[in-house]
Amino acid sequence: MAEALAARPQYPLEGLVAGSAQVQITPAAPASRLALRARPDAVAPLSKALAVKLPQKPKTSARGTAAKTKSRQALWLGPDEWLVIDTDGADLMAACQPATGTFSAVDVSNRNTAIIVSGAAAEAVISSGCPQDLSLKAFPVGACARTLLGKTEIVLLREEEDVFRVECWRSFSAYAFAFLAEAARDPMV
Amino acid sequence: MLQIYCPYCKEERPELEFRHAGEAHIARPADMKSISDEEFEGYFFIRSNPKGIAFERWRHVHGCGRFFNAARDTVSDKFITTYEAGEPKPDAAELAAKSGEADK
Amino acid sequence: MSGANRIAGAGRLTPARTVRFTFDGDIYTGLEGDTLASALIANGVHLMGRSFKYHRPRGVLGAGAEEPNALMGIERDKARRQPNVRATVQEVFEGMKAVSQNRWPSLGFDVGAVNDLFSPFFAAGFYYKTFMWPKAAWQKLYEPVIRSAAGLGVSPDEADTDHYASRYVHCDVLVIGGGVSGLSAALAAARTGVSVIICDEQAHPGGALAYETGVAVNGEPGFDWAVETACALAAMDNVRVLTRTTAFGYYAQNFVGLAERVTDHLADPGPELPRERLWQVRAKKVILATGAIERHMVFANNDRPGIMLSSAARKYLNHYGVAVGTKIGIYTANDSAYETAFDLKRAGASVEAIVDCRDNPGEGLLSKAADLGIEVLTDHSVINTSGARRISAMTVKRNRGGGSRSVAVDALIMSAGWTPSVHMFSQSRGKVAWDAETERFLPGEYAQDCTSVGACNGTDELQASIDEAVAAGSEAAKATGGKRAAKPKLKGTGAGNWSGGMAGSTAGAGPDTTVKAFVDFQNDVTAKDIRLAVREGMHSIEHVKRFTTNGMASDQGKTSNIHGLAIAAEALGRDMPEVGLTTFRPPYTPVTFGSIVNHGRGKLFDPARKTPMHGWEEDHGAVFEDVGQWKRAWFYPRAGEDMHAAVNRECRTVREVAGLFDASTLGKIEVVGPDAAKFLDLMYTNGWQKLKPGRCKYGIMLREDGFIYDDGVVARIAEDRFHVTTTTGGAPRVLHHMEDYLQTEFPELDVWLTSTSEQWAVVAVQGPKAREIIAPLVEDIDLSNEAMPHMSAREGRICGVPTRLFRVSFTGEAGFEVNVPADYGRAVWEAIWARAEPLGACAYGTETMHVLRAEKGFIIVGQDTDGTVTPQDAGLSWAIAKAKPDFVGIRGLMRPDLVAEGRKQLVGLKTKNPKTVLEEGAQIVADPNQPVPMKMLGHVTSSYWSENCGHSIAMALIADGRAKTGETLYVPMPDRTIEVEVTGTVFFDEKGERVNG
Amino acid sequence: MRKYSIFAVAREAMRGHKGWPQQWTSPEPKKQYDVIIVGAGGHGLGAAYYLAKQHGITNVAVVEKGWLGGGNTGRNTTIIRSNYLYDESAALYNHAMKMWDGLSQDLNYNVMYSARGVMMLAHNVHDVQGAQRHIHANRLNGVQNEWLTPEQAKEYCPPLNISKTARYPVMGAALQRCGGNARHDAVAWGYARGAANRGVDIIQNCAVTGIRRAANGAVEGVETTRGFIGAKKVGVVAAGHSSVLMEMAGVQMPLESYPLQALVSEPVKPIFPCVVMSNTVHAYISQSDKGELVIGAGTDQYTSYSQTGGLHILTHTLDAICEMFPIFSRMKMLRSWGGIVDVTPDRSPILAKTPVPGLYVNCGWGTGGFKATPGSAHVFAHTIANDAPHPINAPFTLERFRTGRLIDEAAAAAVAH
Repeated sequence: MAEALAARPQYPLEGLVAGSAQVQITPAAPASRLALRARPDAVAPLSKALAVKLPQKPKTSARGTAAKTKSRQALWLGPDEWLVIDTDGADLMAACQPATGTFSAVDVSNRNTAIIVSGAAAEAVISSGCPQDLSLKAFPVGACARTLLGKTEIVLLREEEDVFRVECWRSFSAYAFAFLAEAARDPMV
Repeated sequence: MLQIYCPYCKEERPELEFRHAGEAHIARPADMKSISDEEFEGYFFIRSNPKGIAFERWRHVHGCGRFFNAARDTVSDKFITTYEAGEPKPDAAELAAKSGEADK
Repeated sequence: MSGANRIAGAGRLTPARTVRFTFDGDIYTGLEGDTLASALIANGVHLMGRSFKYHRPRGVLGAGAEEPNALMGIERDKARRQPNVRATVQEVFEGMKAVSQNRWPSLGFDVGAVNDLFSPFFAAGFYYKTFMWPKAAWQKLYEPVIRSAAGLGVSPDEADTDHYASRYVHCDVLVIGGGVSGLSAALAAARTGVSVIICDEQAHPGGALAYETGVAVNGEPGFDWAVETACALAAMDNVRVLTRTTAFGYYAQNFVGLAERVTDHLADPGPELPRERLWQVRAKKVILATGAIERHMVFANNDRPGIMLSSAARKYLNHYGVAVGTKIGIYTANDSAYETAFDLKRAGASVEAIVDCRDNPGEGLLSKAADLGIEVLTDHSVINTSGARRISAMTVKRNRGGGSRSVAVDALIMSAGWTPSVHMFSQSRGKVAWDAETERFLPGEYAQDCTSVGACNGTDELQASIDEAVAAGSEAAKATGGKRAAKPKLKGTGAGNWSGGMAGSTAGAGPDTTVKAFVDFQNDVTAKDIRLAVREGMHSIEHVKRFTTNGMASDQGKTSNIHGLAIAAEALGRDMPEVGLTTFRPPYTPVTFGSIVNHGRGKLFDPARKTPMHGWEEDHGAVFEDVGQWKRAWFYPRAGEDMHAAVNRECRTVREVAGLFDASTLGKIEVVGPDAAKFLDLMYTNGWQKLKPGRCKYGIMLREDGFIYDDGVVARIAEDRFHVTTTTGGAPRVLHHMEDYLQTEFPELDVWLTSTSEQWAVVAVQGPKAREIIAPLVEDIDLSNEAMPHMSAREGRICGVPTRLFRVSFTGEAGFEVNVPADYGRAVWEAIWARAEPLGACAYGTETMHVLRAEKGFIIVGQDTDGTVTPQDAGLSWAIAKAKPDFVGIRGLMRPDLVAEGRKQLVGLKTKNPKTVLEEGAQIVADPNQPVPMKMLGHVTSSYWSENCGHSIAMALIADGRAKTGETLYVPMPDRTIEVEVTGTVFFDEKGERVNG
Repeated sequence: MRKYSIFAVAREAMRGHKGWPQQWTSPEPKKQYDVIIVGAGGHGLGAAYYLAKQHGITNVAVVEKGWLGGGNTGRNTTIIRSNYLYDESAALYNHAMKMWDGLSQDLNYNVMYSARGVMMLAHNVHDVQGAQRHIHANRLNGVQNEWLTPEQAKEYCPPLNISKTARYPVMGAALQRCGGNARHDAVAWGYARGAANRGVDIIQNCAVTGIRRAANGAVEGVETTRGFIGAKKVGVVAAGHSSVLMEMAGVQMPLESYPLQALVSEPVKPIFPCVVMSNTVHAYISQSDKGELVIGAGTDQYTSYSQTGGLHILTHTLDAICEMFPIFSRMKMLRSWGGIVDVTPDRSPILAKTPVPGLYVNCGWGTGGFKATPGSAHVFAHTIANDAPHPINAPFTLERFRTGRLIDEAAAAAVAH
């Protein structure tokens, strides 16, 4: 019965593309996500359970090292807060179940969605609406932060020199995508 | 747009990421139920609103999400210091001296 | 041929590269690189505009951003019409259409010029003294006349079709100004590897080097050096060179706004290029190299077309190759005008005389003039001019005694000296200081991390400017982490002398009180106006400014402020610094709204938040309403239905069968941690410790002052996990409010808050057949009344996906709220709909939701409460846990006025005529026949036609309302008075049996 | 006092305007006055004027730190309206509204009160409910206010975008026809001239540095940068700086001071016939007699005495303007500036006696004090003269923050201009 009933998911931004010769703006593939909050006593157990070391330094992220957690990244968002993203869609709630200590794990896989901005003009395009310093010096590869894009909050992760992951809440994603597309009209880098 | 040093993110970030959250170091009375009307007025409505160094709360709402405290000169809008919530209130006179030096 | 006044061999433009444009319909030819002003002068056109008040004919005064006179409309098409464009800044392009402004019927013959004849009546501030009788005439007669005479250009009347771009950028060193000082500073900084931005408002770098043709840097002609240096800088990875880019605002902590004009000079920019680009720069160091602005001489009729600044005439000649006249008069208090005279003479113009109001011009100038055969009249003044639409003669007189003589000229070049451009410095909140020796304001005390170099710093000498700039550039680089690098070696030679000058009116400006010696050209402020202001008691320079409007025109007093101050100081018998300077306010030059707004227009004005089911709702004909940023389905009209009919049908269907409602926009907060219940105890009036996992409860949240802040159903998912719901509009502020208390008042509690508003899509299924509809889709959950009674919550699966299923009701019917991960929202909705539709259920919108909850007396926070309502007022005393020692709002509730008798209380109202539906917001009185102002008892908060009750229903906040139950009150409307009876708030199913199914 | 009239102007025109007397003088402060008003803005000068004119108290000094009319009076966007929700507010602002009509004649100074109408837009159901509530309450309070459909709103203000596809479509508007604008400088100057000519000393460039109190706590006068000036009654009318001044008398205030910015565009020919405000899209706009679009919105978020503010606030203001009036996207911002507004917790003013005998305070007008100027000045003068409030300002006490008897216009509107 469950099979017959299985509902088909519908992702925000499905099928959209935008950009120019200098920048590509595409929706990211679905991923599982965890909003993780923890007291210090739980950081090590959670790192172990998730097989990704929860970063302690502001504006940094870490990637899983094990073969099956390479798809997993933990983003420092605050002194006791991380966003864990698994692009393979692993069950992160289950993964952190065994961890000891005081913490809060909340599944936000569907709350967020992501846009990938890549290409030579990626930084310039995001800088049209993000007031942070995104130069490589200030925002190197692996850097991440909750910040703003125009009138919406985002979590920004620099995955490569010219590749950014823009995480936002799903109902803001149409705005964020349109904003980036509009910014990409400006051919200047 | 101000540039604000977040004591949790440990760097300066643009004001747009922050929300001002009123005067700092006004502790919520522990025994709220038993305070007088005057005390409640003092706690909830009266504000020092100084022209000069103000102690105030900010939240890095579009950043790390933390509330923290700041000492800022309300005449120049310059931040003298920011510090984590729960830390003791710095001495205003010392800060004023410090900010005077910084200007030189 | 690009104009009769174009001089072969002069200037830097290429004769072959012509462009055709029109001015007031006439076709002209200019050269690529021309400004509109240079192209028109080349064609012998000097009359370019009319002044604000007297409609006097005006030509160009300057050659740059300081221009007060030559303002025009530029029109690409109807939607892209730009008023008040400075002809001295606007570059010509092929096919450009320029039109003059503030004249009727034509620029040459302007009826408004009659004002000039009546100017004695229109002295400064005259309007404060008259137009008061009869009283009504101000608005009906005088004001409309004044308004239509005022204003300059014509606003566009179609939406702008251009777009605008934006960039935030951070740099180590921002250099404002691309003249010799700015370039030198940028070069010094750039070599160390720090990030540098240099901007200049002009189309080309070089600043004054564009006309100071005698200058050489390292032996190379100055302008060539500037262009090469700018190119070299632009080629460096760490440098950004921005031309046509005005630094317009200097804000706190070295935050500087730059406006770049991207396409205004292009004939066919194409749709992709933004018209302008806003740069918001955060710089560690700012170097101000903003130069100086030349002042005009203040004397009688100093405003005729053909009278202009010396530096402007020189730029027209040396950069654009245009002679501003053939018979030139010079009137100066400054040495630099001599160079203009010499250049013009060498170019073949006849220089009739140099009139110098000083005794002793700078060294060597007199002999040089003699060599060129130019007559110099020292200690002389120009006391008047003549000429209708262009100057034809100047009247010259020795300063002390002697007669006057008239000299025929077709251009008069003037210079009263140079005003250091301290605008940006002053905007940075630095304090200017008066330099008594050179009689000018210079940067004094700095407020931000910036340095001024060159002319804006009062450094007149070329090499000194360069040295100062190089030092500043190196210093700034060092302070921002630059590597060691050799300082550029720059040797400047051949500069003319810029010293000397005067501020205020000259002999030719009065003391006569009828002479029009203009101080502020655009606003028609004359020396006598300023004296009048002082005479009338305006002793503060700010009063003088406001009374005369001096310096308040679109040029913001770039040429007039110092003169105005000097004249006021003289009239007051005080020194200039004592009288003080008016504040420099941003922007430096006017900035397009579109540029400031950039992307935030049209669909990017504000995010439109849509739920996962939005597409389905659209497909099914929903009409949407805006609730905060959300688009919510309001009602679903079927063919032929209006809102009323649709809502009636939806209301009936839900109670008779069932309905589906998209509740996804409700705020949701996951409260997790061992102290979760303890924390909720503090945040809500209710008690939470005893709520069992799997159960729900309605919670009320107060502010500390005791007034209702928000409400919602809270489900306990586990011992340490609650699923809190908030109102749609309240979601962000409720989370902020809770975070505030958690982080700063109760940080010891082990609990965290996570917004899950968008994690869950919520399908509310309400009505007698709700269970029947969803039952076959649900796994692992027993939906029976016994297993899952009203106000319970279960986790399980629906349609194969995980769900948090709540048995809750905001309609009074038995119902469920199905929470599913948002990606599955639409699919689950469709699956439920597929079951519901055949059973006769409907989809319903927010309006029906409002009616159904009102039938049950459930409140909507923000509609039935407004920030002044306590739980007791709203009839929700039961929700306050009496035994709790503390919760937010506990003390506020105890304040005298909150426990006083006679507070407004929420009650129900029934109209005597059941068909009458009250207006929401209507006021209620006890005596409808009392005179105005009436004593109002309260107002209608919610009011609907209730199809299910068969009569109208309403809720109202009424003073002492519950005690008035059964009484008749009145709602006075403009056309009638409606009788109402005070009732309880529950209109339907008073016993509340239906929720149990 | 030399009477202003068309005839006087004509006469002066013939002789080069040489005969105009000073509108006000700049006297040295005397040792003692009956009343000292601290702050020479519209409210303070007006209070002095009414003390002299209506209460016969002419031994009055108005002490001003800078130049008269240079604070919020000279920095605001001059919107006048009285369609407030609560009875107390409606009475106060409508008192002012009645005085605006005829103020030019009373002062013999053209303050250019122009009843061109203030239209407040509704963009959603909640706005409509709020507007209707105001309109009904206003009607029964004798205050003008009427509902317009989007089409009627467009007719009243042709540049308005009423497209249904706008992000926040206009669902209607509340119009107060007697609302409008006046010339801010003229209000200050007219009151200054009227007061000065009735014997009031206006002392500019004189900052109050202390408020001296006798042993019994009562006010004795003010310390200033020009020495001590005595008076048994002192009225503090120093918008923005009220907390600072009241602190000098040991009174702590429920106030916070915020920067409020405004801007004007370059002048253009008449295009905008009225005042339009929107709380939801968040901006307001009118066109001055000079032709400038006069635009403003909310305050910066932090407290400040700097009289400056951030560019991002102007960005939000202008994007709201371009949303409501897309035709203005090519207009240019000519000048922007900031004022300091002191804001009370309930967004209603304090116009009252204080715990200190002889000390009176008029403050807390937030972003909307200009419109109340004549009414506020009038009842404040009454309060000082009688040592008791006028019935109209009786509810606007300091004590209401203790009792909870607030006049919460903040709850009724997001921005109370």
